[in-house]
Amino acid sequence: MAREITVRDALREALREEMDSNEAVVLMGEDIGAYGGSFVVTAGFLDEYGRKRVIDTPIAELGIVGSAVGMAMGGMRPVAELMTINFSLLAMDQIVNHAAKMYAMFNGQFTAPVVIRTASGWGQLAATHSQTFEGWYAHVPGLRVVMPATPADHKGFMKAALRGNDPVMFIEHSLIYRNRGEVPDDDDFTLPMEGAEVRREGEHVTIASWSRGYYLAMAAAEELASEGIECEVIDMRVLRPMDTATVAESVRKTNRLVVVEEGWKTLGVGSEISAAVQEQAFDYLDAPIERVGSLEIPVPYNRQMERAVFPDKDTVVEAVRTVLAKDINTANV
Amino acid sequence: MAREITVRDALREALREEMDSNEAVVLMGEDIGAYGGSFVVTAGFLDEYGRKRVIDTPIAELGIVGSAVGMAMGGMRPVAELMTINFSLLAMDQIVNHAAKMYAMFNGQFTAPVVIRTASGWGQLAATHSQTFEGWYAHVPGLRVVMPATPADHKGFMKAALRGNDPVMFIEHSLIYRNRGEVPDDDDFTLPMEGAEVRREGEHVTIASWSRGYYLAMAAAEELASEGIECEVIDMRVLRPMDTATVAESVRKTNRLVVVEEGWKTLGVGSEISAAVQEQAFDYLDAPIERVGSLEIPVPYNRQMERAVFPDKDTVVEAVRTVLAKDINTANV
Amino acid sequence: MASTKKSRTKGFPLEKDDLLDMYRQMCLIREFEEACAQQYSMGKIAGFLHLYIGEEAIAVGSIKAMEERDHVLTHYRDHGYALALGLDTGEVMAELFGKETGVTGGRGGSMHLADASKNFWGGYAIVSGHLLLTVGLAYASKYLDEDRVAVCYFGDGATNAGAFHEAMNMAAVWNLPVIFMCENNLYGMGTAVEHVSAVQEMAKKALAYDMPAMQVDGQNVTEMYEKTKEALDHCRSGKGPYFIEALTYRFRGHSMADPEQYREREEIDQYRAYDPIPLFRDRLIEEKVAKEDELEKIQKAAREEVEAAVKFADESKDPDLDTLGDFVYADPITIK
Amino acid sequence: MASTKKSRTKGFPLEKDDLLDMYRQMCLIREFEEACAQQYSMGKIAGFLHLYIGEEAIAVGSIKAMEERDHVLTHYRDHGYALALGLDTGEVMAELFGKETGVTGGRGGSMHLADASKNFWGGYAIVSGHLLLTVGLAYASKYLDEDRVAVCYFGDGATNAGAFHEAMNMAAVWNLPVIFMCENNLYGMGTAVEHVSAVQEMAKKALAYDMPAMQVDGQNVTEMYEKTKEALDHCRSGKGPYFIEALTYRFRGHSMADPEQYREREEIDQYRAYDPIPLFRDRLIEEKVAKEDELEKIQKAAREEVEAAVKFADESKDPDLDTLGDFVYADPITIK
Ligand SMILES: Cc1ncc(C[n+]2csc(CCOP(=O)(O)OP(=O)(O)O)c2C)c(N)n1
Ligand SMILES: Cc1ncc(C[n+]2csc(CCOP(=O)(O)OP(=O)(O)O)c2C)c(N)n1
Ligand SMILES: [Mg+2]
Ligand SMILES: [Mg+2]
Repeated sequence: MAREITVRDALREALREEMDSNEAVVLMGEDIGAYGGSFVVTAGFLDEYGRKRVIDTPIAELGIVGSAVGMAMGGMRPVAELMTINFSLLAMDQIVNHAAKMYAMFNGQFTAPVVIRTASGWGQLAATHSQTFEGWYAHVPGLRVVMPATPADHKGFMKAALRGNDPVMFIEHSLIYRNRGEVPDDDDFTLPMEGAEVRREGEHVTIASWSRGYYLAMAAAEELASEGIECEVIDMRVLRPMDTATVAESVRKTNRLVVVEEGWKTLGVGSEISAAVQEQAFDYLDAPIERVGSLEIPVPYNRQMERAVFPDKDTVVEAVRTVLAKDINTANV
Repeated sequence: MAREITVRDALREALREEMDSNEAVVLMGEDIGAYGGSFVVTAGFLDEYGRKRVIDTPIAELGIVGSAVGMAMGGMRPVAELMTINFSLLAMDQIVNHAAKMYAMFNGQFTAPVVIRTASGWGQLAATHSQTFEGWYAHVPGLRVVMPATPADHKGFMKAALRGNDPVMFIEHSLIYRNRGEVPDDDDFTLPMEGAEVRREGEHVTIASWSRGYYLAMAAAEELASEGIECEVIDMRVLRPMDTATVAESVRKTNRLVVVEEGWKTLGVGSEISAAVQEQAFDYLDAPIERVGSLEIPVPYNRQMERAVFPDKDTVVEAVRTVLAKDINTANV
Repeated sequence: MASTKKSRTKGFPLEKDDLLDMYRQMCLIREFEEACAQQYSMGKIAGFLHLYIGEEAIAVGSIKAMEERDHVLTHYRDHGYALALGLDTGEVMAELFGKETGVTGGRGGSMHLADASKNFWGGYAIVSGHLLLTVGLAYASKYLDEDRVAVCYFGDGATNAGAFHEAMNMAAVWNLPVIFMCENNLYGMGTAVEHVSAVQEMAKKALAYDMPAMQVDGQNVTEMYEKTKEALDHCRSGKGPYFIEALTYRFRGHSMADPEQYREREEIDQYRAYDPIPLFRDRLIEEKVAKEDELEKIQKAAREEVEAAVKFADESKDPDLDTLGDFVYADPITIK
Repeated sequence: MASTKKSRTKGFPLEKDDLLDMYRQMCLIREFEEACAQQYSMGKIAGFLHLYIGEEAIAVGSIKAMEERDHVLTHYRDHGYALALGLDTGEVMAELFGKETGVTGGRGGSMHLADASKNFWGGYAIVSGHLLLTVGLAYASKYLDEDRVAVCYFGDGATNAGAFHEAMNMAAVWNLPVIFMCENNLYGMGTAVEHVSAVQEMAKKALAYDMPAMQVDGQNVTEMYEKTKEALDHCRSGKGPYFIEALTYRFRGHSMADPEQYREREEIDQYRAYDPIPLFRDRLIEEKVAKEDELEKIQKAAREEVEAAVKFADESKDPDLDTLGDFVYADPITIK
């Protein structure tokens, strides 16, 4: 059995179920309690679970993650929320130099199974509140990095993260909390935190993306389908370990690849997917891999300007046309 | 006229000359004064310039960069030193959300010409002291990122950075401070902070690297030359703005590319070079672009283990052989 | 900045002109913020919008005490300082509308107002990050011998961040002319001070730095003026930084997105009794500085100024998309 | 941990057994550190090596006061705590040699000793980062009702970092059983406290958190014991965190790489007069707890133990390179 619910509800269910089944799970972060969470994910939790398990923290991102890592070492299962990924920069040292190092540096004596929830996103929030850094976390051995798109993945990964033994960067997106999808009716529904998913099959071009980018890719694919261009859409879902093999396999069929991300292209996640796919499927590529990303500028507040910065469905459609151009010229499609 | 000096002396000269010619230049950082700098770059400066211009700061990386940005806004020319790039994670917010945003976010009203000196490197220093993150900074619009190899570049870029108007991440490498090279005898010697350099010409394969990796590439090229394999070696020098066009141009000649870096390959600088070059020179590539980097694990203390983690000349030679394998099989070289 | 002759008007530390100017500024800010709320609900303003309603006396009183050359930096709740510093009301509103005529050309929006010509170094949205910039500006002031005090405004919530501590320590060690102006409005977003701060009096945090500190009634504009003046004198005389805790309350939600479920109606009403504007008006009348109708005229003029500002903002153009790439680098980039 | 019967020996707060055990530990640490310096110069130990010479009484006295279940975390200058906690001397030396038999299998080296079985949560090399881990462990202790105090050691220099402030505040707000043990040795690397800290008494920093604090003579091992005991009792009784400033001095350079140009020979000599080991020895003799030869025997045994440790380390194997990929992830990864 399954129900259609939103990404937000999927998260709420996952957190609630794990809190109910495991006393060691606690939530901590700025304004997650009395305020209800800046994206309303944890609304009502404080009343339900009390101050000991739903901890409104000081504005101290480094402290939030650092103390959460300590709690995890001490046998708890903290979910540390950083309001947005922009603020995660303040916690970078604890994420990279502490959480990610804990297991290996001490020769396997300690684990730090902390789940760090944070949100990417934008919406006229200007330069310091519109960034996304998933690629930075995906660079770091020792971390697991998920950035799901569907409600099922949000739920399945969150529950898996809370039952696993590694530190997890769990990156949400403020603009997809209301997106809906089917989620299995099972209190023990978890998903292994690895592997990309082919969500739509197609033969002409592969589009790889994740999080909100996945929805852009699907919308573009829909539009292109009406012209007879069939896109294979891959949801990357997990950025570390990153499953580029699934993309390469798809490219062996479609011979073309477009990667869609919301961040800056230079040294974005797309650069890795591109580099890895040309390594694995070099002989199958009929056109250069195309990367779609945002303009490389600090994001301005003005609405029109902001819209011009971020990719949308049309940008993706255009990129697909670009990688197909060669064949279109020679009338293969 | 030119003299052969070390990287360290090139830096010392650059700092001294700019301090002498511009009262606004000050140095600040942990142990740069009384201690003489953790890599002895600023030894003697405190005696020479006094406490007002050579500031031993508290251990507060965020504070060091943040106050340096403020000083720069206020008309000074601070050189903020972060002992190693590992600690720069603590300053990430000020670098990314403040320094890099200052000019655009306020519509060009303020500039933040701060020079942030830091050092990459390793040497049995274990997991938290052996990392390198130049790729993260190179991702950020608004920052200039240099990571020079030669003494001349160290000097020329440092002087240019101190005369320019943008925030600059100036990334050194602890293992090349003693490397020697020619530096022009000119108090006004500066270099534009952009553009990769072809340092060695060759026709069979291109190797792109920077900082210490450049020296590995040159050593590998030397060894391979004795077998008749001629490598074109490119020193990237500046990682933002990144000059991938020069690499692509070289690849149009050699048809093969190896990128060498010391950090983790996944989402390292090499991923960008690879992605960009296949975009620009797709039709010229005769083999997949090969990336050389370190093992993706927290770096262990043990010497043999550490050696196994980082690339060396042999790893580079091997990578060159890999990209040439096709042709070697068909006896083209 | 107060007018040059510093004689006192009855029980007040300032001349009538200055007193009425402060009243005008407070009314202007209040009207401005009310208009913002309205324009936001009409979709003309977007993103995060943090109103200063209830806290006006702090910006107005303290800025009146400063010299023009002094530096001002603040957090995202920054309309009040902008107006008190004399930025053009229309241009501030235009910024909120994201227009080309806005004080930061539509790039910054509500959280990032600034005006270099007024030494207003801007509003910042990373809680407590700007405290460090302030320290740097003060270092420059001292180093360049400019006799400028750098004043930064921030909230109670900001005092729990590491950056606060690093800034306080550095300012003290380097003996810099900084005023740390903490607006204690009892909440950081929806989180009450008591749940996140080890001490309930923010001024106590200065003890760790041997930094002089005081609590001031942030609803009393003339007290804000006087106490800030004291702190400024301290800084200017080379005695180093000063910490001021201004006790206040925010009458509205944290931002327009705030569902306000973390505090009781009753509590809000209780603090609304300390609305700084009627408090000041009553004192001005009582002490016979001005008559009711004089004050009403000021208030009406403020409303008209804001109406004109909205009109100006509305009629202004969006920035040219061709300028998108401007101001990323100050020096040219020639490659690619 | 002290032996269970807690009667006092003359002027001392402990039994003879415990006193002599503390003396033994101090000698052991001193011998160990001297041997490290030697082995480093022979190239057997590499990377950063920070010696604890001169500060032995702090680790020994305070750890003697703890219970086995209490948590210990420390910075990179961590050999002393490891030995005081009873880690095997040979295995600690082997770690410094990077050997497979080392306490962290050759992966951590000098800065990252640890032993889960002794609740020694390790040495950390990011100045002040482990203070936050300590807060988290203390939260867990309280949450899980374990009656464990979490003790973290750090330097004067660490108190200037933002993480220190965030940790102090959180520990106080959450009323956690944490002892913040600050070893004030007057320098952070080559930088004197006076140039980088607004206050010269680290204990003052606790004022900002209403946290009880005291200064203790860090050269006096029994005072360290007694005062730590007091603080532990405070924490255990649910009264929240405690801050201890242990006054000490490091007799050697910051690390083996230190050129030591920032302090005068004279100053060093002056502090060497307060060498905690002879100070304690003299008291033990004076108070007739032990005779000189008894103490000499202890000292000699310590030297032999260290010699054996070096031999053990030397003869141990390097870790198997096949294990390089171990411990990166605790759960399996199946792709690629
Ligand atoms: C580093 C950082 N963390 C979190 C936020 C989100 N945030 C914005 S305002 C705010 C509350 C700040 O409270 P306070 O400092 O008391 O200022 P007030 O809004 O009450 O004036 C928070 C948590 C942020 N902008 N920056
Ligand atoms: C975040 C960070 N910054 C800088 C360093 C380099 N560093 C290592 S130890 C040290 C001095 C620490 O001094 P203190 O806290 O007084 O401890 P002590 O060594 O004197 O015991 C510094 C600056 C570091 N390891 N981590
Ligand atoms: Mg507040
Ligand atoms: Mg010290």
